[in-house]
Parts: sequence; C-alpha cells; structure tokens
Amino acid sequence: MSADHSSMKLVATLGGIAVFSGLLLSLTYEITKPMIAKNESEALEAAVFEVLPGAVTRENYLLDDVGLQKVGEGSSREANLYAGINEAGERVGFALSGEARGYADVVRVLYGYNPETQQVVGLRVLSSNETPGLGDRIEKDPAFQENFTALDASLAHEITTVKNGEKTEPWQIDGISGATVSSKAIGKALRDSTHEWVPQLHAALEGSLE
Amino acid sequence: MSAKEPETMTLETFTQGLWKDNPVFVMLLGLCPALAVTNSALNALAMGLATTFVLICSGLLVSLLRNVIPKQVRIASYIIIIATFVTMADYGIKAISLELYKALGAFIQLIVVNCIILGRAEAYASKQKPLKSMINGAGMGLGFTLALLSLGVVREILGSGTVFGMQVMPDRFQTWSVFVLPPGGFFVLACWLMLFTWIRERKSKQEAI
Amino acid sequence: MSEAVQLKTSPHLRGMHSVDKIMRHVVYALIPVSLFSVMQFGLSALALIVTSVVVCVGTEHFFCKRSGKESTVSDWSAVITGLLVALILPPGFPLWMAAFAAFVSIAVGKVFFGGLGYNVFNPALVGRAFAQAAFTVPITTWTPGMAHRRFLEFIPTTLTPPFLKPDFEAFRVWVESLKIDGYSGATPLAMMKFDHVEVDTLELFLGTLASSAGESSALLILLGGFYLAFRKMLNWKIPVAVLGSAFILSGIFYLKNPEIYPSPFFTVVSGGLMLGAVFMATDMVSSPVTPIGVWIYGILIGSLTVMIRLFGGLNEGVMYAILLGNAATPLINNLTQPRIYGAIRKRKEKAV
Amino acid sequence: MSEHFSIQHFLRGTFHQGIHPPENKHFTAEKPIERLAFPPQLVLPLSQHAGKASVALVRKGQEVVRGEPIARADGFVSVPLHAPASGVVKDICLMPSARGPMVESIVLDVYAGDPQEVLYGTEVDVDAIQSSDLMQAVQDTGLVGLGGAAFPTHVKLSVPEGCVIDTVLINGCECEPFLTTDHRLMIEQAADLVAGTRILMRAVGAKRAIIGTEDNKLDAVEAIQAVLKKDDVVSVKAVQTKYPQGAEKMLAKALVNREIPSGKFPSAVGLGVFNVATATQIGQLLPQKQGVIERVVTVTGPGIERPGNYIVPVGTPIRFILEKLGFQGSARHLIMGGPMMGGTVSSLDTPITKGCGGLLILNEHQLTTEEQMKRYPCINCGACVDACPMMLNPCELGRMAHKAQYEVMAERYHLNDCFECGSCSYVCPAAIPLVQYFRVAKSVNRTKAAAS
Amino acid sequence: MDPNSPTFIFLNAFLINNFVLAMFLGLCPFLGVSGKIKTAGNMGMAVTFVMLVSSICAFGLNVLLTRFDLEFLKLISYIAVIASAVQLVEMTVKRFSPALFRALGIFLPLITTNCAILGLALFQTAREYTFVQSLAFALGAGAGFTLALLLMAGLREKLDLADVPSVARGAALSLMIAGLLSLAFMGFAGLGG
Amino acid sequence: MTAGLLIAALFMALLGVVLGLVLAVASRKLAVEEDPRIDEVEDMLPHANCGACGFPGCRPFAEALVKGDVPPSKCTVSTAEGVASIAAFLGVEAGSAEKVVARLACAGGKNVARFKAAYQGQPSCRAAVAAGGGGKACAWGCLGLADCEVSCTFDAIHMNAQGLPVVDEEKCVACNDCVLACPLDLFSLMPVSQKLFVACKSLAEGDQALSECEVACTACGRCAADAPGLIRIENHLARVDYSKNALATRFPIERCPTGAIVWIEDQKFQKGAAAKKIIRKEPLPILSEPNP
Ligand SMILES: Cc1cc2nc3c(=O)[nH]c(=O)nc-3n(C[C@H](O)[C@H](O)[C@H](O)COP(=O)(O)O)c2cc1C
Ligand SMILES: Cc1cc2nc3c(=O)[nH]c(=O)nc-3n(C[C@H](O)[C@H](O)[C@H](O)COP(=O)(O)O)c2cc1C
Ligand SMILES: Cc1cc2nc3c(=O)[nH]c(=O)nc-3n(C[C@H](O)[C@H](O)[C@H](O)COP(=O)(O)O)c2cc1C
Ligand SMILES: Cc1cc2nc3c(=O)[nH]c(=O)nc-3n(C[C@H](O)[C@H](O)[C@H](O)CO)c2cc1C
Ligand code: SF4
Ligand code: SF4
Ligand code: SF4
Ligand code: SF4
Ligand code: FES
Repeated sequence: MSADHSSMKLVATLGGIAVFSGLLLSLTYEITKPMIAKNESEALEAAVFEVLPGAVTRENYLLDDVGLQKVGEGSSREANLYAGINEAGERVGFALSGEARGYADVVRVLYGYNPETQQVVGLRVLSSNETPGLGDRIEKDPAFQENFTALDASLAHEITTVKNGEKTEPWQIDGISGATVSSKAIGKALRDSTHEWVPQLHAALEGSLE
Repeated sequence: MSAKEPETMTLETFTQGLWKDNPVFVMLLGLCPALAVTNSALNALAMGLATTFVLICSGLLVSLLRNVIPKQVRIASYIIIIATFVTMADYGIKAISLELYKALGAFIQLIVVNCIILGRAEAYASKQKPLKSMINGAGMGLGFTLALLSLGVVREILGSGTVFGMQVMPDRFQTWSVFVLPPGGFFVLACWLMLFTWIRERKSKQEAI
Repeated sequence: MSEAVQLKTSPHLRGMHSVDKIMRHVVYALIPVSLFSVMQFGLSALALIVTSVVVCVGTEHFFCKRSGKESTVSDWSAVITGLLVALILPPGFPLWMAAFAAFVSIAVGKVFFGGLGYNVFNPALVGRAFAQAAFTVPITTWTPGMAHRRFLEFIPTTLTPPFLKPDFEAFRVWVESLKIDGYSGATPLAMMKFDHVEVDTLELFLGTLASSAGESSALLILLGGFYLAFRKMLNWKIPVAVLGSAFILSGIFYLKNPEIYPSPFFTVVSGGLMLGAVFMATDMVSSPVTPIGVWIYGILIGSLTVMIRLFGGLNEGVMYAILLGNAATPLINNLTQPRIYGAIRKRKEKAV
Repeated sequence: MSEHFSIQHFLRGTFHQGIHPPENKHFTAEKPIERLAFPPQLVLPLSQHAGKASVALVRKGQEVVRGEPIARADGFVSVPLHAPASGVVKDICLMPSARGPMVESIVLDVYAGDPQEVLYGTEVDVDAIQSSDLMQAVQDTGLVGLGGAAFPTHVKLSVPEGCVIDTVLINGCECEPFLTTDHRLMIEQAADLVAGTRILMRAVGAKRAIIGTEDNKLDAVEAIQAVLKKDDVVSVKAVQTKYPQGAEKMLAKALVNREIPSGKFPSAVGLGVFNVATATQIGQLLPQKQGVIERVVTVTGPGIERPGNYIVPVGTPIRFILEKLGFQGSARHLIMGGPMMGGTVSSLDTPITKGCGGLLILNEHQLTTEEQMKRYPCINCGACVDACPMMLNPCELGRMAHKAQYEVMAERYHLNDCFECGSCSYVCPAAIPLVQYFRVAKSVNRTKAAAS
Repeated sequence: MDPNSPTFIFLNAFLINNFVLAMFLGLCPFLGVSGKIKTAGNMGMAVTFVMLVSSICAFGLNVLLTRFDLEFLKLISYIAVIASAVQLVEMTVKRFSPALFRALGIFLPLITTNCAILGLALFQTAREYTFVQSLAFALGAGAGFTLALLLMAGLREKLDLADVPSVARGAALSLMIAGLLSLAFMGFAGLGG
Repeated sequence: MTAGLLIAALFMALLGVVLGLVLAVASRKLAVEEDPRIDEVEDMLPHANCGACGFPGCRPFAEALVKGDVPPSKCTVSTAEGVASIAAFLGVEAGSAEKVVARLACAGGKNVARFKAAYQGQPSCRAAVAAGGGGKACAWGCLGLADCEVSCTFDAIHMNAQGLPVVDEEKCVACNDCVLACPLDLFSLMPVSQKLFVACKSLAEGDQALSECEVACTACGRCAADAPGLIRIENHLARVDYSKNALATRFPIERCPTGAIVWIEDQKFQKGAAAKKIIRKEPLPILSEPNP
C-alpha cells in the first residue's frame, strides 16, 4: 500500500515540476516571439535588399501550381519567393533561393532575379560550411560577387562555372581559383533553381498580366 | 555516504570552479560545446554566459526544491528544470541576435546534456542552500566561460587573425585555417592540457628539490 | 686476460639487418627521386628539401636533449621523414610553411607518441595533412616543371617571410613570364577531375609535369622500391596491394564509363599514389604486421584513394587514405592474428 | 651450399616460415668422431634429465667400475645413472650446474691409467624381449632424449590412453648452426641407428618409421639408405634446410604433414619423435644391456683450436675439454648446445651432461657486430611475425612484455605456444631480446599460477 | 548523389560529417569509453541502438508538438521522453538478458544524457527529415560514432604499449589522436558530391 | 495567450504523469535485487586491487565482507580508520592482524659477495636466472637486478648502493608481489614481532660459502648452541623456529662470526659485535678463472 502511495508522490512531483516548466516556457515563448519574428524578418529583408539592388521594401509571394499569390505577414502560408520594390514603387525583381552540394556541405543561396532582363542581379550565400580561406571566398570575395551583377539566366544557355579568368560569355561564372568545387556549387545551385522557377515565374507573370 | 553540509561560505565556494575544478581543463566535462563553438571568441563568450545562466538558475531552483523532490525522480526532475532554463536561454539568444544564434547552432540546446550542469545539480545544489549553490554555479559557469574563451581566442587569432571579429594581425598575416576547422579544436585543447601538465610537473619537480 | 665468463642468452646469432641500416637504405632509395625533383624544379626544390630535412632532424634532436635522452637522430628515420615531407609538397611552397610542416611531423607525429616505433600515424603525412588544413591555398598552388630559369632563381613564393601570406600576384607574373604553352596551373589529377582531360600516361611515368616536388617520376620511385624490396627492407605486399587494388577498382569504373573516369594506368602513375604506395604506406611503424593484415591494409588504402579521387571533393586522396589506413592498423592487426600452429585442430576437437 | 637453392630444395617438404641463419657446419662436418681422453675427475649431477632426480646408490669413498649403475631411478619419470669411468667416489655434494643452481652430484675420481673397459652388461637378444618389457629395458639404460630436452625416453614409449602411434619419426635435422653430432652419427653409425629405430617402432607399435634430415646432409641420407632393405618400413627423407626444422612440430609438418595440436604431444597425431642419437644409443645399448655413459659432442666455434666431433664421458668438466682442444683468445662466451637455443655456462667446472650435444666456444671474434647489437625500439617491421614457425605474433608479445603485461600475453597471444626457438630474436633489426622477454614472462606466469 | 536520399544522409553522418570528429557530438563517452576495443564495440552498438530509439521518439513527438503549436516544448519533451525510454530499455534488458546487459546495458545510463543522442534528435527536426531519412540519419550517426570509437580504441590500445612522454599522457593524448583522426576524416569531404 | 499557456501546462502535466507512471510501474515490475552494501563497501576499500587480502581484487573482497566471510582487517592496505569504518558500517568486529612485512633472506651486497660470471642481457633478475643462473658465485644470493623493486606497487622497495633491496616497513603492506617476483625466492612475509632472522639461504658448506660471500651462514652452529630449540642447523644453514619466538633474544647475533643472523629493529639489520666488520664499499672483483 505504502508503495502505491509513494508512487503517487513521485508522479505528482514530476507532474508538478513539469507543469511549472510548461508555464514558464510558454511565458518565455510569448515574450520572445515578437522579438524573434522581428529579427527574422529583418534578416530576410536585409538579404532580399542585398540581392536586389535598389529595393527598399519587400513583398512575399507564394508560387505554386495555382500561380503567383501574394501572402501577407503572419499568414499561415509560407512564402517561397520575395519581390523587391524600389523607392519609386516599382518591382525590381524577385529573390529566390537555391541550393547545391559544395565542398563540405550543402551551400544555400538567395539570389535576385530580374524577369525583365532575365538576369541574376545579386547573390548572397545564406549558409555554407566551406573551408575558411578557400571555399568561403564564395561569400565574401568581391571579384566573385562581380559575377552576379548581370548574369544571363535566360535558360537559352545553361549557367556554368568556368575556371578563373576564362569567362567569355554572360551566362558563365568566373570561378575562384583553388576553390573550384565551391564555385561550381554556386553555379549548380543557380542552374537548378532557375530551371525550376524561372519558367513557372514567367508563366505566372504572364498570367497575371493577362 | 551522508553529506555533511558545510555551513560556511568561503571564497572557495566561488573560485573552486574557476581553477581547481575547472570543468573543461580539469574535469574534462562539457567538451562538445567547448570544442564546437570556440572557433570564434564571441561564440565562446556567448556559450559560456548561456551556460552560466543555466547553472545559476538551475542551482537556485534545485536547491530550493531539494527537500521536496523524492529520491527516485531526482534526476528526471533536474533534467526538466535544466531543460526549462536552457530553452529560455535559447529563445533569449534568438531574440537578441539571430546571427549569434545561427553560429551557436544546436549547441545552446545541448547545454541540457552538458554533464557539468547535471553534475552540479546532483552533487552540490541538491545538498546546499540556495545562495551558496548560486554562487558556486556562477563560479563553475565562469570557469567554463574562461576555458571556452582561452580556446576561442587562440583559435580565432590563429585561424582568422581576429579577436572578437576585430583584426589584430597584420594584413599579410597568413591565417592558419586548421584552427577554425574541427581538428584545430582538438589540437588547441590538447596543447592547453599539455601546458598545464608541464607546469604542474615542473612545480612538483621544484618542490622535490 | 682475466676476463670473466660471459653470460648471455640465446640466440647467440643475429640477422644481418639493423634499424639504422634499413633506414639508411631507404634514404639511398629516395636520393634519385630527390635529385630528379631538384632537376625538375631547381633551386626551390633544393631549398625545400634542405629546409625540411634540417628541421626534422633538428626537432628530433631538440626533443631528445630536452627530455635528457640520448639523441636518436643517428637512426636516420628523421631524415626519411624530412625527405618525404619535402617531396610531397608543391615545389614553390613557402619555406617557412615547409619548416612548420616538418616540425609538426616530428613533434606531433612522432615525439608526441614516444618517438621511433611508437607513432600511430605516418609522421610525414601528419605534417602534410596539418599543412594542408592550415595553408589551404599555398598547398594547392602548383608550378610548372622544367622552367628554364629554375637554377637561377627561386619560385617567388618560396622565399615568403615567415608568418606572411605568399605573394600570389608576383607568382602569377612569374609563371606568365615563363611563357609555357597551355599551362593552366593545374596538376594532371585536377585536370582529370574537373575537366576530364587525361594526360598521357607515359609522360606521367617519366615525370615531366606539374606536381609535388617528388612524386612526378613514377619510374624512379619504382626503382627505389624494387631496390628496397629486393634487399628485404620493405614489405613488397603493401605497394602491390595498394597499386593493385587501385588499378582494379579504377579499371572497373573506367570500363563502365571511359568518358569521365580515368584509365587505370593513369590512376596508378598519377599524383602521389606511387610515392605513397612505395614509400609511405610501407612505413612499418604505422602499418600492420600480420600477413593477412598487410593485404587488407593495402587494399583499404588503394580503394579509399580511388573513391576519394573519383567521388570525393578532392582530386587526390592518397594522403588521407594512408592516414585512415594507419588509423585502422591496430584494428586490422587485432582482427587478423595469424592462426597459430596447431590451433585449428583444437577447434575441430572441440566440435567433435 | 649451392644445392639449397636448387629446384629440388624447394620441392622438399618443410614447415611455414622459419629462418635460415648461416650454417657454419664446415668446421666439423667432415671430422670423423674421435674419442677424447678421460679427465681426472667427473662430476655427475643426479638430475641430468627432466623429471625426478635419481637416487645415489654409492657412498663416499666407494669404488665403481665403468658402466656400473651408481644411481637408481626415483619413480617412472626418472632414470638411473651409470658410472662413465672406473674410479672412486670422492664426494656426493652440491656442484654447479649448467642452468645455474647448485645440484646434488656424484664426484668421481677417475683411476688414471685404467684401461677403462666396460665391464658391465650382458649380451641379450633384443628381438626376444617382449615389446611390453622394452620400456623397462630402455629405462634401465638411463637413456634420455639426446635431442636437447633430456626427457626420459622410456616415458615417451608409453603411448597415452586413446592414442595409436602409426609412425616413428627419427629426427636427424640438426638444424642448429655449427652442430654436426647427429650428422656424423648418421654417417658413421647408420646400422645402429636403423637397429635402434626398429626397436623404437616395436616399442610403440608403429608400422613405419621415417628418418628425416635436412638436405644439407645428403651424404647421411646415402649412408642410411645403404643399410636399409628394399621396401623397408624404415625410410629416410631429406627436408629443406631451415631453422628450426628439427623441432618436432616442424618435422611432423614437413615429413607427414601433420600438425601437433597446441599443448599436446606428437602421440596425439599418431607420431613418436626421437632424436638420431637417441635411436643410435638404443641400437647400441639395448643388445648389450648397458647404460648411457658417454655421448658424442661437437666442440666447435672460433674459440677452439681443434674443433671436431668427440666422444666424451658424461660428467667431463668443460675446462678439461678446453684444455685438451686448445682454447684461443680471452673472451669467454661458452655455449652448451647450439647458438640458437643453447645457454651459456657460468663456470668452466660445469660438466657435460647426457642431453648436451654441442659445445660452442665464441671468443672475441664475435658472431655479431656492435651495430647489430644496438637496441632500438620495436619498429613494427613484422620480420619476427614472418619468422616465427609457430605463427605467433612476437612483435605484439614483445611490446606487451615491455610493459609487463604477462597475463594478457598468455591469454590472448598464445605465449605458452612459444618454444623459444629464437627465430624472432634472430631476425629482429631492433635487437629486441624477444625470447628472453618470453622466458621471463612464462616464468612469472608459472610462479603466479603456482602461488594461487 | 541526391543530398536528400537516405543513402547520402547515412553517408554524411557516417563519414563526411562524422558526428564525433566533425560535429563534436558525444565527446565525453568518446574519450571515456575508448580504452579497449571490445568495450568500444559494445558501446558503439549501444549508442547506435539508443540513437534509433531517440530518433523514433523525437520524430513522433515532433509530429505531436507541431500539431499543437508547442515547438517551444521541443527540447524539454525530447529529453524527458528519450531519457525515460532508455531507462525502460535498460530495465527490460537487465531483467530479461543479464548477458546482454553486461555487454551493452551498463553503458545505457551513460549514454542517456549525452550530446550525440539529443543532438541527433534536434538536428533531424531542424533539417525536417522524413521518417525514413531520420532512420538513415540515426543509423549513419551511430555507425559513425562506432567507427570513430573503434579506431580510437585501437589506437589507444596500441599506445598503451608505447613510451608516451609524461606531458602527453592522459587526455592530451586522446585529444591529439582525435584531432589527427579528424584531420584524416577531412579526406571524406565532398564525398558523393 | 492563456490558451497557449493552458495547452502547454496540460501537455507537460500529461507528459510528467505518463512518464512518472511508466517508470514507477517499470521499476516495480522489472527491478533486479543486488545488495547495495557491496558498492558502498567497495567504495571504502583502497581500490589497490593488489590481492593481499587473498581475493582477486577489491570487489570480490567487498562481496566476501558483506557476506561476513572475512574480517575487514584482511585488507592490509587499508588504514586503521578505513578498517574501522568498514567494520562499523557492516556492524562486525574489525578483527586484528599483526603487521606483516616482506623480508629479504640475503645480505650479500656487491661489496661482500662475489660474482663468477658477467651477465650481459636484460636487466632483470628473472632473465639473468634463465641465463645460466645469473653469474653470482652464491647460487642462492640476490642478483640485485631489482625485479622486486619494480614489482612493488607500493614503492616499499628500493635498491641500496650495494645492489640489495631494502624494504621500507612503513610502506610495505604485505601484498606478496615481491615474494612472487623474486626468482630466487628470497622474500618472505613475516610478522614484525619476529626479530631474529637468518639473512642467508646458502646451503653451501662453510669454506665454500665464505669464499662466495663474506657474510654467508657457514653453519658453524654457535648461534644454535646458545639457543637450543630456537635455532637449529639444517642442511648447512641456521634456521629459527618461530613457534618459539618468545624465547628470541639478541644473544645469537652476538655469537655469529659472519653476521648472517641479524636482529631486525628500526628497520635495520642489526649485527652483533662478533660479526666481521666490513667497511669496504666498492664491489668485489668478478671471480676470474685461470685460462685453460
Ligand atoms: C583541406 C582542404 C580544404 C579544401 N576546401 C575546399 C573548399 O572549401 N572549396 C573548394 O572549392 N575546394 C576546396 N579544396 C580544394 C579542392 O580539393 C581542389 O583542390 C580544388 O577545388 C581544385 O581547384 P583548382 O583546380 O582551382 O585549383 C580544399 C582542399 C583541401 C586540402
Ligand atoms: C602520399 C601523398 C599524398 C598526397 N595527398 C594529397 C591529398 O590528400 N590531397 C591533395 O590535394 N594532394 C595530395 N598530394 C599531392 C597530390 O599528389 C597532387 O600533387 C595534388 O593533389 C594535386 O593538387 P590539386 O589538389 O590542386 O589538384 C599527395 C601527395 C602524396 C605523395
Ligand atoms: C626449436 C627447436 C629445435 C630443435 N631442433 C632439434 C634438432 O635439430 N634435432 C633434434 O634432434 N631435436 C631438435 N629439437 C628437439 C625436438 O623437438 C624433439 O624434442 C626431439 O627430436 C625428440 O627426440 P629426443 O626425445 O630423442 O631428444 C628441437 C626442438 C626445438 C624446440
Ligand atoms: C620502408 C620505409 C618507409 C618509411 N616511410 C616513412 C614515411 O612515409 N614517413 C615517415 O615519416 N617516415 C618513414 N619511414 C621512417 C620511419 O619508419 C619513421 O620515421 C617512423 O615512423 C618514426 O617512428 C620509413 C621507413 C621505412 C623503412
Ligand atoms: S622464440 Fe617463440 S615467438 Fe620467437 S619465433 Fe620462436 S616460437 Fe616464435
Ligand atoms: S622484428 Fe623486432 S622490430 Fe620487427 S616487429 Fe619484431 S620485435 Fe619489432
Ligand atoms: S611488494 Fe613486497 S615490499 Fe612491496 S608492499 Fe608488497 S610485500 Fe611489501
Ligand atoms: S631480491 Fe630477488 S628480485 Fe630482488 S633484486 Fe635480489 S634477486 Fe632480484
Ligand atoms: S559534452 Fe558532449 S558528450 Fe559530454
């Protein structure tokens, strides 16, 4: 009998502590939620503005079989691409994401695409685990970033990475010497992502124009 | 064996964790975070402070509840208490800086399983008065932070030429990327340990003479 | 004359080899390879070899003296390590970095574990692996061989002041001034991996292309290997297993798709495989001793090399393959203890 | 020498691994067996064999006649001792032995000028002895294994329960460098050898016998063949010259391709293995009902002026032999037995015992150079692993012995299967005293086991 | 190779981003239980098993938590459930197979509060792995841990017989070997890319 | 917000209760009994695992203690307090054991005992014994290559300048390791109260023994003559009958002409006035034999 009694006590203590921490945590969660949301949206905004030169505000869109739909902040549906709007209120392009395997791990990028010129107009590495001093130059190297000011993404030609100093065509990416693998990963990420999204985007844009 | 509760609180209560029982260098506990996040000094500091926060808070709570919790569910209760504070630290950091949060990755959450904390709860806080546990926890936490910093600073200077993100080495300094890569973490810790052993050996040799 | 009777223990005879003799002969076997590297890359290669050997020997001497022991440099093993460190680095590698690699190879790779006979990894490769992780860019910067001014001037990166980055701009200018047709700065393996261009195997065999200082002439390496194997100073099974398994495995892929996979002949003579198989996988201290274990070890290294080359992020994997082989050595030894004389019947008996 | 590298050589049977040290048999191989003079004093340890020591039958001051039993066997695993010369018992006391400790010995003052004829013994018809009585007859001769182990031969004749011996192997390999005793015996006393072999076959009930020798002694093969009948059940076979071909396990592998299980005797696989000298002695002593009183010893080495194969009375002090044959130089490195397994003696007063077939004298003309002797740490070269005929891992064993992990050595690395042949130490370029390590390890384990 | 295929996820956790040597997870048992090859093998099996259990628990819990919008309770519920599940397994094994308990069970309490186990659960959630992917991840991580542990144990057993200088003895030696192993594992970088 | 709080609290409560119940049930259904005192007793033992208690290690000894098979004092390594605390914990008598130490039956250091051959090999007594006995003239004497010193895990044995091991009785815990280590069986464990001791094992006869070692027992019988029953001569060696230890006095050592029989007090081998005074420090030369 006493065993049962002590079991009850065990369960009660454990339950009590659990309830207490549940309460404490949901409080924490409620307090930090807006702050975190703000942080996240700021970070996203910064990235979108970086890959879409000239953009000052952002609109969230969901592109799927239905077409291009605008989603508001805090909507339950997740956006999968963003439009950048410049000071004049014009849309300067869309920010899309892509990924490919790099040297050490998957490289994730966000890039700006201008449907008018059919060009990639900016690129930012969201996450990568490439070797410091070698592969991580894809994130910071200004010469490499030069590649993405007006990279032809018209799908008439595949985006490819070529050896350092061998870029001759607008759809080629001039690689970083000594980090061929990482450079190629960026090329592949752009190539795959544009293949998937650009036709859909154009179809949706045309649809919305009609 | 039954624990005697030394009533007095000495400086030792605090400094114990700093040097004599330093969790990383002496007890070799919590090595995962100590190696994983110390590729920069800032990460090391943040990780250390987060751990200190959890140590202090859980020390307080465990000590307060020390006479309430039955023996059989001791560990389970401690884990829940610790996990609560860790989650709080986790969200706190996320709210302060997303960038820092990304750099520390899952390791903030892994503070839960950091043996230092459970060990302290079990061996110290469950037997001592709240204030004392908190002070001891703070000492341990600072010892941990200190160890992390001594790893982080070395690794960052050699591996990136910076400290806390500020350039300290000349422009043409050749950075040693190995130190910010995983093997570098092991090497730097091994070197610190060897240094300490060496100093200890020398001391004991001198004493012998 | 009043010498006392001597008490000694059997056996009272001893075989012909001694450790220092074996080591000395390995050095002899490495001399042609080293000379060839000097011929190919000139002053820089010479400086690289001298620096590395001096630092290796000096480090060993220093640590012996520090711990109050008799210096062990006379056993020649540090010289081998020094030579090999130099031979697997790019010829224009800054000397200060080479010195550091050499220091690490002896200090971390050997002394740390207790010196000769106790190291668990190949010291020379420990040095290089450390350098490869620390100085990623300089260690992947290659110089064309047989440059006409090689005996008159150093490769610009060679004389980089300590702790500073090499001046790659000067290096580029220098390479361009050599006016070598179609030189791309890539090694044959890199060309194979990233551009699927296969260099003529014969050229590789003779060694006239860009590469690390000492790995370019498969022919001379093999000669040295044959010499040592003939004198029974090297376990011939290891190079045979490494090269054989690499040949067979890459042959299989080559047959599957000759467009993108290199031919097995190319695989065997390109990059560091030959040097690694003959001189580095055979380092007895860090390789297994059991008769079967030796084959497993060799096959492990050969196939890991091919897997890394074909499917990894690196175009060369010999070094990592050997280090992993070293790491697996105790396990291999453990699993392949020879069946002792008279043991199997015991088991049969039990079964009956 | 060149015949070892002929194709025939490689077609001959052998065992796995092993080594091939320089043979150095040329010093004495061509020297016929000669008799050495009697020394003035003989020292006869009561324990010259494995097993219990004999019990003295004589008293201090008693006169004995050459061939007379002077000590009796003390139990089954023990043998009697016969007087090797006529003389008077000077004392029965502790005397130094080859192995070190002082042992109870009979000291015999030999009568100078005595003709030293064997007056003891009677002719018997060996064929008439019942095979069940053969064992006793052998024990009465005081014969022990002359191949080195000195294990009482009659004990080896008692076939253990459940075993059937079908083949007797006569071990004429003499794989130790320098030694030529067995070689000369096979050439000069082939008839006695074959006669003894037949007696041994009968004693254990075997159907055939093979005399095995190394192919550097093909003249011995011819000599034996000459005394064999056509289609004889006794045959002679040459095997590869390789050390330690003479170990019974290796010989069994080479001659009949049988492996003697670990920890077992040859009888477990239907074999009886005897040394050539043992068989020859049986052939000579049994028909005369005499005892072992002398043996053939190869005295050789760079330190001796007149090397050769000599018949020496048991109990002759080494000092006497050296005086007679001329000792050169000053360094004294005296080995009883061969250079691979023999032990050094600590005193010139040590007597020759029944089991001793060789005396090797090395002086300052060392067989090994300083460079070869320099100790290095084990470099893991695996030479020892490739040499060990028992397929052990001396490298690992040596490293463990260095850290005194003796129990692990026995439990996991078959330490007790090592028969101390010395092949591993011979090849080790680092000059690690492997065999010495293993002896110490076994000895420590034995002490520990005895204590608990 | 497709980075989302279970095979690749397995390979990644096993070799390329080895849990111990590249991700720094589970270092305490890695340094603590790598003294003998045999123990290391048993420990590796125990860890792999617990990883599977924890991966399954975490997957189920995550479904539940997302459903009720309770992600902030993720950590606390993972750790509680995993710890209890392991304790349950431990008691069952101890009761029904003392032999298995002696081989594996003694490690179980050690493993429960360990970075590698919880890390696995957290990573699989963060990377939004499907059930099959999670299993592949757990198996890969377990195999990677076992491999690293076995290699380490082999090397340490060998070094037990070496004359390691006194300053290097102990933890420094283990860490240095771990560093060199980690260096060697860098060779797997980019494998299957 | 309150809804969120409520759900969270509910979930946690459920989790806590479910887990608590599962564990509570399991711990009752699956519990395995083992005497918890074994662990505690083991903790109190010195963890030397030396085997001096006669068990293979500390844990088996702890098991035996808990069963009550042995008294705690069997552990010779434990301090008195340690033994007392175990006894108190188990509620048994501590038992009493007289201090026992290892003693060396040889006094033939290099300055008094000769070598007849030069051993060249592994510096280990056991290895030397395997090589023709080790070369000491006295076949029973200590070789001085320190196997015992190495074997003593308690740092109680140190070789002195004459190459003889000296036991530090304070540190010696009578673990028996040196007894097993010495290939010449020179050590034995003896209660400290047995103070009269024959420090020689040579069975050689008088002159022979003396020519080998200046402090050998020559079996002259003087000690025995004055202590009949306590000391007798057997096989050329004096032996003390410790069953009559109560009769022992310092007198026999005063009679011994070589100093082979000693009185052990203050950790010293005390010799009598009659014993030869040997002041030589340097080793005796190796016995050289004339060239044949
Ligand atoms: C330790 C190490 C890290 C490396 N990290 C990267 C990297 O992050 N990104 C990359 O593209 N190449 C990296 N590499 C180099 C590649 O393996 C390969 O040599 C290079 O991509 C070839 O490029 P190149 O042809 O331009 O010289 C690394 C090499 C080593 C040894
Ligand atoms: C034993 C040995 C191991 C080597 N290991 C590597 C290696 O792991 N990675 C590497 O890039 N180069 C290694 N090298 C040098 C290469 O063989 C070759 O010179 C180089 O890989 C080509 O450079 P790349 O990586 O820029 O194409 C090694 C050389 C030797 C002799
Ligand atoms: C390493 C080794 C080598 C041996 N070499 C010989 C040898 O050459 N000749 C020999 O007769 N016995 C040799 N023996 C002894 C044999 O194994 C075996 O004991 C002997 O032949 C049995 O005969 P016995 O009892 O008549 O002496 C050797 C033993 C060992 C362990
Ligand atoms: C055949 C052979 C190959 C060797 N290879 C190497 C090597 O690759 N790297 C090295 O540092 N030492 C090598 N050595 C030298 C020596 O074994 C090495 O320094 C030891 O590993 C140091 O303990 C070699 C020696 C021999 C006999
Ligand atoms: S002495 Fe023992 S270990 Fe060495 S080779 Fe002979 S049998 Fe093998
Ligand atoms: S032969 Fe000597 S050096 Fe070679 S492995 Fe054996 S013990 Fe080591
Ligand atoms: S080894 Fe001998 S001296 Fe040392 S503690 Fe044990 S019994 Fe005493
Ligand atoms: S007492 Fe025994 S073990 Fe100790 S040194 Fe003397 S002989 Fe060696
Ligand atoms: S901190 Fe990761 S296992 Fe201990």
